[in-house]
Order: sequence, then C-alpha cells, then structure tokens
Amino acid sequence: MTPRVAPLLALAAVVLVLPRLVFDSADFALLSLAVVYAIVGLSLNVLIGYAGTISLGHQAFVGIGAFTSAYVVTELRQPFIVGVLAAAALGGAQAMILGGLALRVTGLYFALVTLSYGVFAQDTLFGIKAITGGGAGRAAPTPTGDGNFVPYYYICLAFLGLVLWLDWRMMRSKTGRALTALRQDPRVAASLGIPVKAYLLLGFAVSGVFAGIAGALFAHGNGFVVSNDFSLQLGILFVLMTVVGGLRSRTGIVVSAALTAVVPLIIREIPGLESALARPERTVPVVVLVAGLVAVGVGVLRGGRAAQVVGVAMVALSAAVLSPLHVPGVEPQLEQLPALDPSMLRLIVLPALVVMTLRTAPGGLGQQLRPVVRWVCGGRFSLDAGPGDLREVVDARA
Amino acid sequence: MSLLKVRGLEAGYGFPVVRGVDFDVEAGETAVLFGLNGAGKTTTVSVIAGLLRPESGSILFDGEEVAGRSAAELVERGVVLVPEGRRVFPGLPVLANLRLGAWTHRRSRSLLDERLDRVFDYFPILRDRASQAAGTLSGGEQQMLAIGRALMSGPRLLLLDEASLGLSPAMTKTVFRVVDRINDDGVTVLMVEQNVGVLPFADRVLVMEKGSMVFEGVGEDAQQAHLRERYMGGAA
Amino acid sequence: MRRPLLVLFALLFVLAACGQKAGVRDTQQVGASDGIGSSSETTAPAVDGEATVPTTAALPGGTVAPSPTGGGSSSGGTSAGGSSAGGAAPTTSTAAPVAGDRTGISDQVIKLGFHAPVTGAAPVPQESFRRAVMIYWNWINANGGVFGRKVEVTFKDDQFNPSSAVQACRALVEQDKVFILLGSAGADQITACAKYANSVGVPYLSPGVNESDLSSLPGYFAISETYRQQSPMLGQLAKKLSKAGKVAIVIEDTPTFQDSHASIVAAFRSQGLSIVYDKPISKDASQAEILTTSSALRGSGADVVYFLGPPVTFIPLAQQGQGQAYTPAYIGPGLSNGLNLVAQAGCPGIGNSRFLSPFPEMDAIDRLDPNYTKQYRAQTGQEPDDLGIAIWGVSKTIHQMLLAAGPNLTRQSFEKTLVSGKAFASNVYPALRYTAANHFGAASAHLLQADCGHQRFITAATFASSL
Amino acid sequence: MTAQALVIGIITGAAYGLVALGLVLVYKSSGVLNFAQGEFGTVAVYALWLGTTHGIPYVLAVLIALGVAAVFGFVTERVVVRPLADAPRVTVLVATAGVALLAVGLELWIGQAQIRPIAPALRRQDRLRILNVYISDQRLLIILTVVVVALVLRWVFTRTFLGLAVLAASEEPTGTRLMGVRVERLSSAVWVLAALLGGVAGVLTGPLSGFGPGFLTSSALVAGFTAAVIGGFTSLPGAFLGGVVVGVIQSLATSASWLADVPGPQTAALFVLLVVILLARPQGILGRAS
Repeated sequence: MTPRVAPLLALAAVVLVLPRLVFDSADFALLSLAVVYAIVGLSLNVLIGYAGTISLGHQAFVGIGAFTSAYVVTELRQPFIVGVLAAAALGGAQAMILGGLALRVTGLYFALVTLSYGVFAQDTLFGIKAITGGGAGRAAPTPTGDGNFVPYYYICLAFLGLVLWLDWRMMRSKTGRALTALRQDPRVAASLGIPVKAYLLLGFAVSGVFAGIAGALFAHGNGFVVSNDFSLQLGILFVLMTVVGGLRSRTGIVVSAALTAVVPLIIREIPGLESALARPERTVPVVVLVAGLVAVGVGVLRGGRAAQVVGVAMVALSAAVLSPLHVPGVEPQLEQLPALDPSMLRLIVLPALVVMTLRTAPGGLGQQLRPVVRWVCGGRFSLDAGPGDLREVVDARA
Repeated sequence: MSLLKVRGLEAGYGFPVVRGVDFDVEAGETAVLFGLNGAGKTTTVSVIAGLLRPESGSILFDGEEVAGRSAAELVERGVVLVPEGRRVFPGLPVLANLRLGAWTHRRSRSLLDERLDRVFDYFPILRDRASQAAGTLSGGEQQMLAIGRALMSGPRLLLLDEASLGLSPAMTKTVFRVVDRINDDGVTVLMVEQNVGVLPFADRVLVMEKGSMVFEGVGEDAQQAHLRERYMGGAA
Repeated sequence: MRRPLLVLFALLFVLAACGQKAGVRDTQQVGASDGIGSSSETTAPAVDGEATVPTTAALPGGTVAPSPTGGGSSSGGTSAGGSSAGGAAPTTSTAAPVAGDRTGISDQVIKLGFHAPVTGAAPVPQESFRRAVMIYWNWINANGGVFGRKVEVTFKDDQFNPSSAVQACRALVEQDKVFILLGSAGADQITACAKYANSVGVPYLSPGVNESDLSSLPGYFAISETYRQQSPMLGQLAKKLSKAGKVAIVIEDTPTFQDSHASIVAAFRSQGLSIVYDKPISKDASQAEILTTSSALRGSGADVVYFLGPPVTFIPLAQQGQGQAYTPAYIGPGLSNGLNLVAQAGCPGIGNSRFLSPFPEMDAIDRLDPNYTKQYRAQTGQEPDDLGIAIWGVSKTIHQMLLAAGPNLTRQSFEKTLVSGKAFASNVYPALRYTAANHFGAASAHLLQADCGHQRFITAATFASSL
Repeated sequence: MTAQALVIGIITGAAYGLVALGLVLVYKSSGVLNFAQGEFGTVAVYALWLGTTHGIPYVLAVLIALGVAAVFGFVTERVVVRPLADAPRVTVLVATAGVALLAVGLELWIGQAQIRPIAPALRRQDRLRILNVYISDQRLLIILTVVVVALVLRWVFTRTFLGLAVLAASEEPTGTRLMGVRVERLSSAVWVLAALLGGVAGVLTGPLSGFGPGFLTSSALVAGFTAAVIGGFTSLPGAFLGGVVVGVIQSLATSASWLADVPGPQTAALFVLLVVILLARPQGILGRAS
C-alpha cells in the first residue's frame, strides 16, 4: 500500500500551518502542552498497551523528567538539549527500577505500587529542596526565549515525531513481538524462550524515556515546575486520556491526549460556549442539553426508546431555559451555583468518555479513526475497517 | 406428560448456534444428549437452565413456559444445571459449597440438614472432605461436589453437562452409577455426554449435529451401531 | 454503526448553536480550575467595565466623589480622557509623545492584571472574590476613571501553585497585555510571578510576603509590611502574651520562608523569649502530622505559637490543639489567616489568635473608609466581607500610585514615581514610602484579634508600628 | 513520644481503616480495586454540608447524605461496573478512577475549591485521655464504627448465606447464578453497601479538619489501600488493623527526628511500607496465601 500523498500533506498542514493561522502566538503554550500530553500518552501506552502493566503513577515519571531537565539547565548551566537527554536518561532509569518491582509484584497490586509511587514522588522526591526548590519550585527557561512558544511548539512536534518513530520501530522489531507475546501470556512467552524479564524492563525503560522527554518539554514550556504540578489527579487523567485514545493506537492516543490538553482552547473557539459556562444559570441547562443530546444519540444508535424520550425531554427543558423566553422561577435558583470552568469540564467529560469507551467502543478513539488512517495509508475507505486487537482494553499480567 | 418440552429452540452468541431444536424429556427418565464438539449441546442446556436467553422457541417445563426466565427462577422451579467444568467455588470449603446449593431454601435449617445427609449418602467422600477448600479436591471429587451442590436445591430436573469430562474410567463409572441412583430416587436427568459408557443408564438418547437435533430415540433404538460410529466416537 | 465517541464530539460542536444572550459578558475572568496540568487559565473576553457597572445609578447623586488622595490632582486628566472618549485619535490626549513602555495603557483604559488562588490547596472563596474584584474600580470608572481612563482588571486563578501562577501571569502579560501585575496571597506564587514579571519588565506589586528572592527584583514593590518587617512587632506581641516566656515556631515547609524564619527567631531572642519548639509543617499535612505537631506543641509548654502557613494547615492545627486541650495564642504575619472565614472554621481553637494584617477588619473599615461598605452593598446587593476590604485596599493604593504617576503613564514613569519618595496612604492599607534601594515601603500593620463569640476577627489596633 | 505516636496512630488510622473496609468489601466480592471509594465519602460530606447549610437537622442531613452515597454507589455499579463484568479487573479499576475524577469535578463545581468546616456529630473533645493524648468523642465514634463494621461484615461473610453467596459470586459467577442466586442484585447490594461505608467514612471524618473536593481520596485512598494490603485485602478485621498500622507508621515518621530532613516523611514511609509488604509477604500480614 502506498500512502495517499494529498491527505498526508493536508495533515501536515493542519499540524504545522493551521495553528499559525487560527491561534494567537500566546495559544502556542497550550498547543505545546497538547504535544507534550501526546508524548505522555504514547509513553503510557508502552506500559499499558504493549507491556500490559498499569501505571497510575505516570505523573511521577513525567515529573522526574521535568525536574531533571530544569535542574540541568538552571543549576548546571547546560543547554536545553542536554536537559532533555538527561531527563530521558533519568526517566528511563527510574522506570527500570519500578519495572524491577513489577517483576515481583504483578497485576492489581502493582497498580497500587504505582499509585503510591506517584504520591511518594510528589511529596518526597519532588520535595528535595536542593534539586527541586521544594514548595517554591524551580524555574525552567523556555529555550526559544520566554513566552516565545511558536518555535517551541515545533520543537515539541519534532520530539513527538521522534517518539512516534521510536515507538513504530520498536513495535516492528523483535521487541514489539516479544512484548505482544508477553502481554498475551507471560508463561507461554517464557516457554517460547523469550526473556520475559528483560523485555518487560525494556518496556519500562522505553516508557520512562518517553515520559522523561515529555517531562522536560513540559517543564520548559511551563517556564517553571513545582511538585504540585504532578498530582495524583494528573496521573489518573493521563490513564483516562490514553484509554479514551485507544490502547495500541498511536493515532487515537495522540488525538485524545491533545484534545485533553486543549479543552480550554476548544471551548474558547466554540462561540457562546464559554460565556455559557461562565454564567452559572446557563451552565446547568447547557449540561442538561448536552446530556439530553447524548441520550438521544445513544438511544437512536442503540435503539433505546426510554433514552430517546428522556433525552428529548431534557433537550426541550434546557432549550426552554436557554431560550430568550424567560421561564419564571428557574434562573434565580440556579444563580447560586458557581461557574463551570472549562478546564473543570475536562474532569467531567473525560471520565464520561472513558466509561463510554470501555463499554461500547473498547478500541477507543483509535478505533473510530482507523478507517481514516487506513485510507490515508493507501487502503480502501471502509467504515468497518479492521477493528484490530480489541479483545481487551487494559490487561494486567495478573 | 413431558416434564420438559422444547420446541423450535434457536439460540446463539450473536451468531446462531442452535437452530430449531425440538425434543422432550419425560418425567422420571434419564435422557442423554450426544453430539460432537460444537454441535450446540452446551448451548441447549444453558438456555434451558436460564444462563442464556433464546432467540426464539418455546421451553415448557411442567407445562409452563420458561424460555427466557432467569437462572434464579428456574432453580426455584426445580431446574438445576451442573455446568461443564463443574464451577465449584474453589476458595470455599466443601460444606459451604453444598450449603450454597440450598440458596433457594436458605431459610429452612431442617431441610438443609436433611438434604446434606442425602448428598453425603450419595457421595460419602464429601463428608470426609467437608472442611477442605473445594479447589483442593481432585477432579472426580469436584464433579461429585458439583452434583451434590446441585442436589441441595432439591431439583426435579437435573441437567449434567459433560460430567465425565477429564475423569478416569473408574471415576466416570462411579459418577454414572450415582446419577442413576439419583434418577431412581425420582429426579429427572438430562445429561450432555460424549462418553458412550453412559448408554446403559439412558432411557432416551438425543443426538445433535451442527445445531440441529438429528436423532431422538428411546431404549433399544439408541444402541444402533451406526449411531455409535457416527456420533459417539467409536467403541467405548 | 455505533460511534458514540464521534457523536459526542460532534455534539460538543453543536453547542455552538446554543449561543449567548445579548449583553451577557463576564466582568472578570474567574478561572476556577482543577489543579491539573498547567493550562488552566481561562481566556474569557476581556474585561468590559461598562457592561456590568451598575454604579452610575447606584451612586447617590454625586454626593460621594471618589477622591482617595483627598486632593484634586485628577481634574486635568479627566478632561483629557473625556475628550478622547470617542476613541477617534490616540494622540489627542497627550501633548507630548511619551517615551517608555505603554503596554496596557490606552487613552481609554488602563489594564491591570491580578492573580489569586480561587482553587487549589488554599483558595480564597471564589464567589466572594469574583464579586469584590471590580467594586473599587467600578466606582472610580463611573466617576471619570483615572485621568479619563477606565481601569480594567483582568483576573486569573493561580491555583495556589507557583507553576500555575507563572502561567497565569504570562497569560496576563502576553495575551491580555496588562500594564502592571498584582499579586494577592500565597508567598510561593507571588515570588514565582514576581520573578517572571521582572524578567519581562512588568512592574509587580503585592502585599508583603518574603523578602528573600524578591529584594533583588527592581520591578517588585511590596504594598504592605513583609513577614520579616512584621517580626519585631510579633516579637513584642509574643512577649506581652506569653506568661511562661516559652514560644514555638511552626512554619510551612518551603524555602521561601527562610528569611521569615530567621527574623522571627531573632525577634523572639531579642525579647528574651525561649523558643521551645521550632519545626516546619508539611504543605499538606496528614491528620497524623497535625495531631503529632499539636501534641508536641503542648508538650513543649509554649503558650505562644508563631504560625506561618495557609489556613488549610492553620485551622486543623488549631482545632486539633483545642481537642488536645491546648489553646495557645497563635500569632503571625499574614494575609489570609486573619480572615473571618478562618474564624468561622477555626473557632474555638483559634480563640486566642492575633494576626498582623495589611487590611483592617469589618469593625474598623467604616471608620477608615466609609465608601467600601456603601459601594459593596450598592454594586452587589450583598453584605460586604473582609476579602473585599483586602481587594479594595489594594485597588485604592494602586489608584493613588496611578494618580501620582500622572497622565503620561509608562511602566518606567510608574516605577519612577513609586521610588520618588512620595507617600501613598490609602487609609486602608498601610502608608507606603519607597526609595530606589528599598521596595518594601510599609512601616505599619493592623493587628487583628480573633473573637470567637462572633466567629470573626476584630481590629485590635490600626496602623500599628510597634506594640 | 513513641507511645504517644502509637495512640495518635491508632486514632488517625481508624479513619483509614474505615476506607479500607469499603475497599476490601468490594475487592472481596468482585475483585475490583475501587478507586471511587474515597469519593463515595466525599460526595456524602458535600450532601451533608448542603443539607446542614439549608437548615436540615443534623441527623436527617446525615441520613440524606448516606442516601446520596448509596445512590451514587448504585449508579456506579449499574452504569460502570456491571457492563464491565467480563472485562479485565484493571479495566474496571480505570473506570472507577474515572468515576472518582468525575465526582471531583462535580464537587468542584458545586462547592468550589474551598476547604469547608462542618460540625462533628459529637462535640466533646476531652472525655478520654491516654498517654497524654486527648481523644475526642468523634474519634471514638470512628474507632467504634470501624470495629463494629469490621466484625459485623466478618460475621456476614463467614456465617450467613448472603456472605457466602457474595464470596461464591466473586469466585465463580456462573456457578453462583446456577445456585439460584441473583448475582446482579448481589453486586448492586455490595456496591451500595460499600458506598454506604464510604459515606459513613466521609460523614465521620469530614468534620475532623474540614473537607474540600476529593478530600477523602487525597487524604485516605492511598493509605486505605495500603491498610487493605497489610490486612491481606480479604480480611475485614485486617483492614481495620492495617489502618491502625498505617496511622502509627505515619505518626512515627512525622515524629522521628532522623526523618526530619526527608520531605513528606509520611508518604515516603507509606510507600516503603507498601513495597516491603508486597515483596516480603504479598498475601499481607493477616491474609491467607492463596
């Protein structure tokens, strides 16, 4: 199959050129973050998707990269690229240590270890004042000059390209096949003569390197890092966005992670939505409206009558409230509610998407995008294009 | 009147497995359902036991329509399945496994003791193993436990799915003999089998092939040689 | 086909259809947020003073003219601004071209950037904050503004996280193009933001916190006493309050507070007090740590405890102390520990506390500035609170600085005015006088005292410089 | 000092034990690590807060709060857990983490980010004094609740048909269904019970030092999991004892002078404890080797 050139060019234009036309240069800080999140998603995908090991402490992986690079650049006065390399190295090293533990503690228990590790890193590792600046944090200058995010976005894109390429190479090599065998059945893999432990450690190392790179880019894009940047919530958010993207689907993960990061930007670009969110008395009906539309959609798709009826009722009710016609008694009640912040929306929308993903589309966004991806790669366009390996969404070596 | 009357049964898992199956089981008899792997035997008994919802067709148990009812309802009516692979509760002691069998009668302690005695009468070995975790029993003992557990609910129709699978010939014979005793004590039995050693105990023989019933015979009919060769894996 | 994900994304875009009501624009951007990642600033439409200012109607017929300096230096400017209100030509208002950085200044508006924690570990009440942000400036704007320019305040949430604070400040500088930056509370956030502001040449003002890291920044100005400056007075206070002469020091574990720690140790020593407990407390202390700390404090016999940290740590510490039958006099510098909200949550454990504060409490504000309560009620229809005083005071101080800097405002002329030796007395915040070498220009503070009978703080002394 | 740390550990650890009990209950009956357990509690505190600030009497507000938690648990089971019954357990873990995040988002929206005070059920602070540490009535109530709940649950699981059925369903759902047990109802009941336990944890611990969005998750979930691991993850009294161990370790870590220079000594101690236990005795201190 030869890839179709035109769509690839269009994709390149969307990633490289379109942001310059659509967004202010200041928005590139957030776009850079979107790229960073994409790298984090790919890193997590190596662990969950390829190695079949859950990590709920991935914010620690990222944080270690962030502080390493910040330290190397500000204290050791090394250039940015040295910082990134150091972050990648240290990220890989710490991941391997944790991987060593994963050899002894498996399945759900390992998930608990990573959970505890994430909190431990935030409180203890990132609290070492000499390295991280303690609660005051540490500066991490942006290599392209402070506030100059347009070139930085392209630097991040370059690293994303590198990570994607490494990931692709790895999965096409012996390592990829070994990891697949290992995920599906460690015992069979071992009996086939695959050095299970070595490959698992390698998987951790690769994931750690990716996360380290992401951390360094995060730090220098932020201009500043502090331990509170790497909370348990962030770790959960990382897992959720990766699952929504669809495990083992590079495209899906990149898209889902990027969307997660740029929620505030998306909301700003949708006319009316932001002001609706900022007005408490309008937020509730908007939420009800969305829920109603979703209910109708799901009802139509899955043939649920009740869902359709309830959905229509919700839509009608919220539309009545939102319409210029004043509904007496409704608004003053709702005014007591605070505004719904766009980034808070992430906390509500993403989990909902996760549940939907796990229930109805285990392949996640990647599965939805697969027909397009296949078409771009030169295949025939078909909505049913290869559902791929959907047997399980997340599998742990239990 | 037939205790179990199956008509036009269709079932599957998104794709059809059982297509238009009809058969009857008379009260008090032992029916044996033969067929090669993938013939739809397990699917058929799963539907009867309420584990799987049929696509269409009717299942009359004691004259009442039970197609699509839940397993819990069927157990209450007296239809109990001993599933393939036994599915005992490995972490629980044998006694707890048995007690759970009497879930539908959990309020009556006297009934419980009475049934326990009966099960121990059928399978004396279980009495010795009462406090042992079920997972530590041998395959044959687990099969006995699974049957004993099913008996605890006081079934009228006992469904046995591949009870002899993985058992030694001696153990198989033992299990068949006990099942025959259970039948003699008034419980109607429908066995899914691939082992022709069960034939001497069978009052009725059913044979399935590719999701359809291809043979239904009573008594001597079932012993025909060609059937033996085609569906029962040759000489036993 | 079941493609619910696509459907949902599509629905998100459908939302575009449910547009906004005419005339509804938010006054300030209160970016509540989740503490996740670093991208939480909201980017609502810029502040639109006129849209929501009810003041013209609410002001009692011009009886109260805002003249915080007490003298009419504003008249010339007003007419100049008025002439350009139509927005025709940018050059009409200023006779001579101005050399210097005029970012955030136009003939119509002066843009101020403000960051504060309304989410995160130790936030201030969001709704109360949102109400209060524009009260002072609405009043000024309705009465002609500052030299004819209306003052806009763009607010961003710093999530009580230095990293997010830098993000917020960067957005204020780059996207909203504000003239100066203002900080409110949270030493780590103020320090981080001030450093950033300094690196891009934007003046930064905040209530006084630490001096280390800030004293070297030419563009930073403290508009109240720093923690170090308050230490001698707190030493005197401790001496007065302590019967046993034993005092304890509990400071949140961050390097930012090193100078505060050194200064209070010195102040206690110079008062001849013996420091019987001196240990930092974690930023998010567990129940076990709080209990351990409070029982160790009790064991040490200290009857005065110097506390420096956010209310989220202070309140449980005082509560658990109370549970351990230990109610020392908590004293400290601070911005947020002296709020009524803290009294409501911390009483009776904090019953003996006294905090120095840059702003007075509700019992004294009417005496010092009667306009606050009036304006608050008139503009919001709600009862005023002390968080509003804090913001009112900052705004009033900035107003005086802007007036002093004159109509030809640039960042350079603004900073020059500040260090010119002029005094800025808002009568709410302490009087300020900066020099080129000293940007910590306050010399007094209010002393607040807990009144657990009414679950509030009362003003025990105003503008005190020693006790 | 050490003896005091022990007392402090016990009274703070009881709260962890309460969270751990809910975790163990769900794990025992469905093999799921429930990351939403903390949020069951936080949601209840928010309901209690809304109730009391709207003038509902305390006891009634508590009941409503527990009801809200129960409904939350029920909905979680129906919408999230049941459809994933056949999915790998880690998938369900991710889904419950999503539920937790969702709850935090809603709490932020409804209650803003503030740490809020709320009155305790019992106010007396100085009734009991052990080793110079006062133990408030509220803390006594927590300890009592944990012990009673642990013993009652243990009784249910070892002595009653219901408990047996729950255990059986976790091992062999099809087999259980064939015994005439309505496994789905059982699953609902377990999650409602776990949510109620979470609600009790929230309502009892929320007043100790105020609550904010996700407070029980951030303050007690990791500790609760560690406690559950110490208890072997299936032993209910073990969950309580594990909570106490975690509390004691935390208070020892806080007061240990040799740890004074380690940032976040409590978290570090917790992490080391978890790793050591999992490496040395994966079945926990009280758990049975399987």
